[in-house]
Amino acid sequence: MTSWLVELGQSTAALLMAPALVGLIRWLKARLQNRCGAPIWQPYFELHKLFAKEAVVSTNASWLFRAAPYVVFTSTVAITLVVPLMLVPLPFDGFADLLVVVYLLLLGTFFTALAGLDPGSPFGGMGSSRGMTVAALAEPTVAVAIFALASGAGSTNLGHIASRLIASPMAALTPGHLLAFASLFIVMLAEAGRLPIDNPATHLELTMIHEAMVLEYSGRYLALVEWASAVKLLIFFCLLANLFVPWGIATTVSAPALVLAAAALVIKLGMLCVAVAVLETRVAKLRLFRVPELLSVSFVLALLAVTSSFVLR
Amino acid sequence: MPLFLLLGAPLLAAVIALMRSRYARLTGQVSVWLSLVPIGAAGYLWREVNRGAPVSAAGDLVRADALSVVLISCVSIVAALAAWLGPGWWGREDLRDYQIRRFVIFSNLFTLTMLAAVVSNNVGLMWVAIEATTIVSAVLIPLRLGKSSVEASWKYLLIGSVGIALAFIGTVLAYFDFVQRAGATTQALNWTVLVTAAPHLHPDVMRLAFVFLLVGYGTKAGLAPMHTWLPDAHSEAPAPLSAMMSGVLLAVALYAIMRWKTVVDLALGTPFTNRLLIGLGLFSLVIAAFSLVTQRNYKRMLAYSSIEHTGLTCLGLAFGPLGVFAALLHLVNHSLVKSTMFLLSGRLHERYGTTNLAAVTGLLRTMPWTGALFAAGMLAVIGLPPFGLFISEFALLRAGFATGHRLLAVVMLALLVLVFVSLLTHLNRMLYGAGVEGLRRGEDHAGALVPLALCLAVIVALGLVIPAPFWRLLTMGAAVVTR
Amino acid sequence: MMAGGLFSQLSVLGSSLALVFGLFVLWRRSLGAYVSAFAWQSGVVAGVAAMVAHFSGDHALYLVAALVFGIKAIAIPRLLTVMGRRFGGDRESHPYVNTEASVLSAAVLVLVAYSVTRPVVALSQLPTRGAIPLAMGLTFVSLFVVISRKKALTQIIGFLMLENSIALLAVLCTYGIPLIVEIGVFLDALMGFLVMQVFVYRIHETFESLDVEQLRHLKH
Amino acid sequence: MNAGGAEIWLRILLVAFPIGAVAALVVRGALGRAIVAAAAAVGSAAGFALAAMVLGWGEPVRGSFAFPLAPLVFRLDPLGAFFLVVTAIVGFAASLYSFGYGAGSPWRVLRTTGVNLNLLLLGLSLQVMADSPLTFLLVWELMSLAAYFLVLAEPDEPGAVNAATWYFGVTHAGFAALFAMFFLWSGGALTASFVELRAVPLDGALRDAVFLLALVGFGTKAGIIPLHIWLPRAHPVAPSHASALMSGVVLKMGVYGLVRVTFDLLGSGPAWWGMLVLALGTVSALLGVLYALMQHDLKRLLAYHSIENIGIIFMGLGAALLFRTYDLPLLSALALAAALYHTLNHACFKALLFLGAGAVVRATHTRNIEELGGLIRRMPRTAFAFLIGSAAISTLPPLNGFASEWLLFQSLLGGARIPAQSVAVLMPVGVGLLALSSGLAAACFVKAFGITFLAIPRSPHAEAAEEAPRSMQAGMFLLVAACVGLGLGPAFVVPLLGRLIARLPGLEPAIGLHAANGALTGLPDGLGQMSPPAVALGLVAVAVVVAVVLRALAPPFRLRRGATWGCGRLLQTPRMQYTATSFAEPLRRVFAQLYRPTEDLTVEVHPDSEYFVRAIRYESRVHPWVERLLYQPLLAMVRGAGRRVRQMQAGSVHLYLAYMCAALVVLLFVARWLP
Repeated sequence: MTSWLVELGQSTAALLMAPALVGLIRWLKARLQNRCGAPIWQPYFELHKLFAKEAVVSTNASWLFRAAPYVVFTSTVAITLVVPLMLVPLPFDGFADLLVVVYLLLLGTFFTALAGLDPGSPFGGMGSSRGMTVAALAEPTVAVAIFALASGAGSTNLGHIASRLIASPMAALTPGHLLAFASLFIVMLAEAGRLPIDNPATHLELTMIHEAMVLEYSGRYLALVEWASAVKLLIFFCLLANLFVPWGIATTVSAPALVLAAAALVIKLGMLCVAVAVLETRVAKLRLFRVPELLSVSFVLALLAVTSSFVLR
Repeated sequence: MPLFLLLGAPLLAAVIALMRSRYARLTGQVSVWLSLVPIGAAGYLWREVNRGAPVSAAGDLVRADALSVVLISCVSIVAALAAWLGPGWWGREDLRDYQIRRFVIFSNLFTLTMLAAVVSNNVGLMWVAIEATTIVSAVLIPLRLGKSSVEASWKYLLIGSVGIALAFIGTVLAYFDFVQRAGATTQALNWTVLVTAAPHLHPDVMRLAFVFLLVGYGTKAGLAPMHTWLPDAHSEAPAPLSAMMSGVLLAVALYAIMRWKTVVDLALGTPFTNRLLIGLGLFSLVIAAFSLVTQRNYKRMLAYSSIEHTGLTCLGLAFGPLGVFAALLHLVNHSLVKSTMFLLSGRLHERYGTTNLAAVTGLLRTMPWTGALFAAGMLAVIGLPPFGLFISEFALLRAGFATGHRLLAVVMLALLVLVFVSLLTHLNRMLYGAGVEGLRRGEDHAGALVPLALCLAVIVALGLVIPAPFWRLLTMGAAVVTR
Repeated sequence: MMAGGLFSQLSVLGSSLALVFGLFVLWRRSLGAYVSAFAWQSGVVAGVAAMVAHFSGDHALYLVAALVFGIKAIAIPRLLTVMGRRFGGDRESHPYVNTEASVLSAAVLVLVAYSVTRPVVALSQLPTRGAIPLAMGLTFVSLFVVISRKKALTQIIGFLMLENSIALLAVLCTYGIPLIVEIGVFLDALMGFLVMQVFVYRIHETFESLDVEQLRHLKH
Repeated sequence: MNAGGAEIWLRILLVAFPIGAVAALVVRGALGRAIVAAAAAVGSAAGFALAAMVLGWGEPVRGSFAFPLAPLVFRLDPLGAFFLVVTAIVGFAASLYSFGYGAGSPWRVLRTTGVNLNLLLLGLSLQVMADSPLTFLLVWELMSLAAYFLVLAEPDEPGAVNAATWYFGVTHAGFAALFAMFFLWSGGALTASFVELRAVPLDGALRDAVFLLALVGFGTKAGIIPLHIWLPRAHPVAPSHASALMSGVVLKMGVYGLVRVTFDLLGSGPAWWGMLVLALGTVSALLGVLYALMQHDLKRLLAYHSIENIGIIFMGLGAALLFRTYDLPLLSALALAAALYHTLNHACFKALLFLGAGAVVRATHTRNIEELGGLIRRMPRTAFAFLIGSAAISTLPPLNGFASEWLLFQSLLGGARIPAQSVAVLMPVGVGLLALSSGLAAACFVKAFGITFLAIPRSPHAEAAEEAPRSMQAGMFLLVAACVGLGLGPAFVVPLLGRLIARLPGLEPAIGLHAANGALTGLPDGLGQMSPPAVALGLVAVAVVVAVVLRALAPPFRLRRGATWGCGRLLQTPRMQYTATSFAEPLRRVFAQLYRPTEDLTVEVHPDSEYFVRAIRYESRVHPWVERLLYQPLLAMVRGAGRRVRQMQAGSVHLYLAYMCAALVVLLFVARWLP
């Protein structure tokens, strides 16, 4: 029973924590660029402002345009119910596995892209075209990375994977594991729309992908979309953190363990934020047609991960 | 008695036409009615033979066993069809009376000779009759005198006569062998006598004889590479005649080959004849299949498909008892469908005034019923269910596999696919499309289509069920060949 | 025995004569020569038939001899000469195979005939067996004529020679086939010739020539 | 017939379809359409009932009719019954749809369509019951014939005749392959039933030959690359409910045949069988979707997606064969179950999409999506149905496409258990490409749905569009329900499949394919678990919570309609919108190596200086190179051979006589040394 509470609690926490993640990355980037930067809480202010504003919807747009933000937000939030944050195994583990997570994310992208096409603006079309391209090209990497994890842990359920690793912590350092981590990291950059694939900060017409898709959104719709993307980022971070280095995650429902787990989670997320921030300050955005090369690299990494796990078995 | 009715009716019709130089139409109608007599006779003979006893007359000179009856039925039915759609019944504006008269005379003589060939027990007389078919039909080909029809008939006459002469050499050699064994008798050339003596005949001479016979009768049957006259003659002849030639003349020639195959097999076992038949049959199949790929003339297309089916039948004869049965079934189906197709092509020619494939478009619009029947017939020719040819080709190939000719059967299947595709392409090109400018639409004297539709209905019926008596007849016929 | 020896020698002589008349066609050009060669050949065949009738005592063969002589040696040559007078103009000037090659290939064909008829000769006990290959040779030679000569009339003559050779073969192998068949064969031969003659006229009136070479519009 | 209950349904089925066919010939007008549709619907329903009984009670239904050569033998076992269900569902929807669809089309078209629709349904239903080679081949050919005439229903459509010819030609080639297969196998015997074939001992080479012939024969019917050439031609030109049947069900007969032969009758084989099928499947899946991306013709696009999904199904079959070779029966059963499940699912959503496309084409008289747009407002119900179909084919949870692909993923993940490492490493590649094709499918359907239904109409056709009549909507929404139901109910379907797979020789452990309390498990011994109902429930719950929370906490919602912003553009015209071509452009560039597009760029410059460009013309075409490399040379070869053979008939009578004599001499000498 308490585990159910923990489950709901942690996903609520995730939901509330997500904007801070974005804020943290922005702040770190600013510091790295010798700007003082906006406070970490800035995204919350933005969300609050957007919720208060009235939404302007194109006369061309249909019901789908207005439904899409809810679909995206809902699917993303639903995922947080099965992602291991602080506690494994979760009671919901049996209901959805890693594949479900991936395809729920695809569901979000699918509707975002449709919404991008709906108002009939060329930028929206451009955005959805590019967005779907990137999403499609990211799929195989994800799948193979899952293959690597699953063949290691004997299951595609996140809880099992994590608890297997906890059982034998050193398995986290096998080459297959590390390669899979690298590939999934690249995919994270692509899916969450970070540099060098996409620049969340830009509104330069010809370079934007995700921003172009949601260009026509305003008010509450925009708020939901932004929030959802923040949650998406968090989900990827959690996956990277807790599937590959699940150290410190609680296996029993006890206050000290949970506190420890929370602390561990915060530390890991912080490290990932730093990594992303550093990366984003170091690298420039890739040309769109260089992106497939990067993704193919990640695909190869994932394949290597699997094969090495075969060889080593 | 039925045998004499069989031979008498066409003779009578010819004689009447010969006597009455005027009222050509009338004589034509008379010959139509008379053409029903042989069908009746065939039915009677069928009943007799199914009782188990061959019918013979004139001192065993004419004799009808199961095999003959199969051919008799085909010949008489196709002859009736041809007479019905011939120039006699539906007056043709474009034909003069003397032409109609000539047609009536010689088409009946043609029927007579073919019937005589299949009922004569004496292989010498059989040869005489088959030689005569060449002559009478060659006269009829240039009914409308034209460069190409004269050319076609000259080629047909020359090649046919030379070929059949070779068959006579074969006959003489066989007779010589027989005489060496049993001394000269007038009965010697009687098939029944030959068969009884066959096991003692001298193998080497029989080999020689069979080669001559195969080349000779194969020429008439349109086996490659002696087939060359066939596309010309069949495409240039008036439709009813080409129907008879393609429908039954080939069958009659094959009948002669079957008769001799029996004798030779008794003398030196089946493998020899089978190998020769497979060789020629496969070669015919190949030639026909590839000639059909880029064919530009729909009557020649039908002619080549006849060559293809002759080849198939030939291969069937080499596939043991199963194969012979299938071959006979295929022979019957092919006679019906191919004669129908040629008669329909005659209607096409009347309307479009050309035999050029490219010039015929929108057939279904121009002549709905003719077009529909043509399409159905063509689907039957390429061996689709529910038509009879599906069953017979199925049985043929199956016999091929059963007798261990695996590779051969696979090759046959491939060639049949090739034929299927080419014929289907040509057919679709004819059926659909806008149609020709300024061409009259609708059917004229659609009544003529009734018997053709009936014919196709029979083929469909044969594709769904083979009646017991027919089955029995075919089995007995096959037994005659593979005794 | 003497008679047998004479019989066989005569038969060989007769058939070789027939063969020679066949070869005759290969190196002459004019129609008249062809006709006379054919007439002589038919005469020889009739003679051989009569001789066989005499030696074997099979009197039906006298009738056959008479038929051959009457129809092939007299009637048909008449008709041919009539046509010859009409179309005599065009000679067999350019055959497919020139004379030398023709004669050589004829020789080869005779050899082929020898090898082909080996089993027959081996089986036969008749005194006429030595002549059988010659008759077969004549068959091949006349086939060669039909193939290699361009004029319709020449082809007809080749065909008639083919029939002669077959008649000869029948007589030599088996002392004649049953009479009824024989008669039927003759009827066919006659009808065939008549029809061919009709076609010669037609060809001439549609193509203004007897050159069969022109008859090649029907292709593929 | 045994089994009283089922017999009645079989009788109804055997009577209803012919009635429909005859009615189509004789009755005109709305009444005629009604009778035809009703007959087809009743027949399909009867088929469904029959199949349900057989599936439920596992006992096969038998029957036989007299026929030339050998009696026709019919026997419906659970495997066949499963495919009969596929036929029945799509057939029922299509027949409902056909009533409204036929309104307004000319009598000739109606007649052909009505007759052949019923005959096709009859053929499909009998195909899965055929129990002897003769029966199987006969029904096979009749089925092809009906489909052929459906393709030819509107012969004046450009390309229709050509497509029909291609279709029938290739199909007949496949028929020949099957013929050879069966009789090589039985040694020419007319086996009385398939079971006898199982007993026939085959040596290695012959078994391989049989397998390859089966693969070719059934592959042509299923339309796997490179035997697919007829499919994108034939499916678009047929009337849409016919296309739905052909894409949804007729292709599946190839799958059925392959399962029947390789799993039921032929028995386990070497590893390369499975690898070959897996490879073919993967190639078909990837190339299929890639070519689909390049299409502007809505129905052609769907046709290419059929190739993709058939490829996915074949991947399942191939994996199953591999696992069976390596004696992993449970995994093999799982892969087979995935393939069969995807067969059913693809039938549902592909039929749905074709029906939707048909509604669009009927309303706008064009199949070119570049001329469409904004239909979601004019035909909202059709749009919704099409959206569901698109989501399903894009494997989005919780719809049916996802359920079956999840199973397939699970079975492929199990590939790690294959002992031979060289084979095992192929599995992740397969997984990756499967994921890629599903991702590309999603992209493709964003394009298809977005360009067709969203934004502003791009042509007057699209502006004038009207919603489809009720009967057509009924057909579509039936399939929508099927898509959702099958998406939520794998826990019900998979044990069923497990039971029928367990009847196949060597796959008895399949009975272990259970589904614990609504959750779908990859395997009894782990390897992942998920529960579509739970996922759906979770989504709904979250949505409710979100809605409640927003209502409670967020400030009141205000909405204003305005012109599209588009970074501050003032005027918006349809021509400014993204087109399907431009949508697919990035992927076309990424996969240029695979497409090998033909491009030509002509720049017209000012005479004075090439820096002043007057006009730029750029043209690029994507032509499937499989055709260029395989079929064009083949055709050229055959034509050349034909021409060479025709040289024989040169016209000279002397030549002809020479042939004869040559034949004579040759045969004379052959006869010498022939035994």
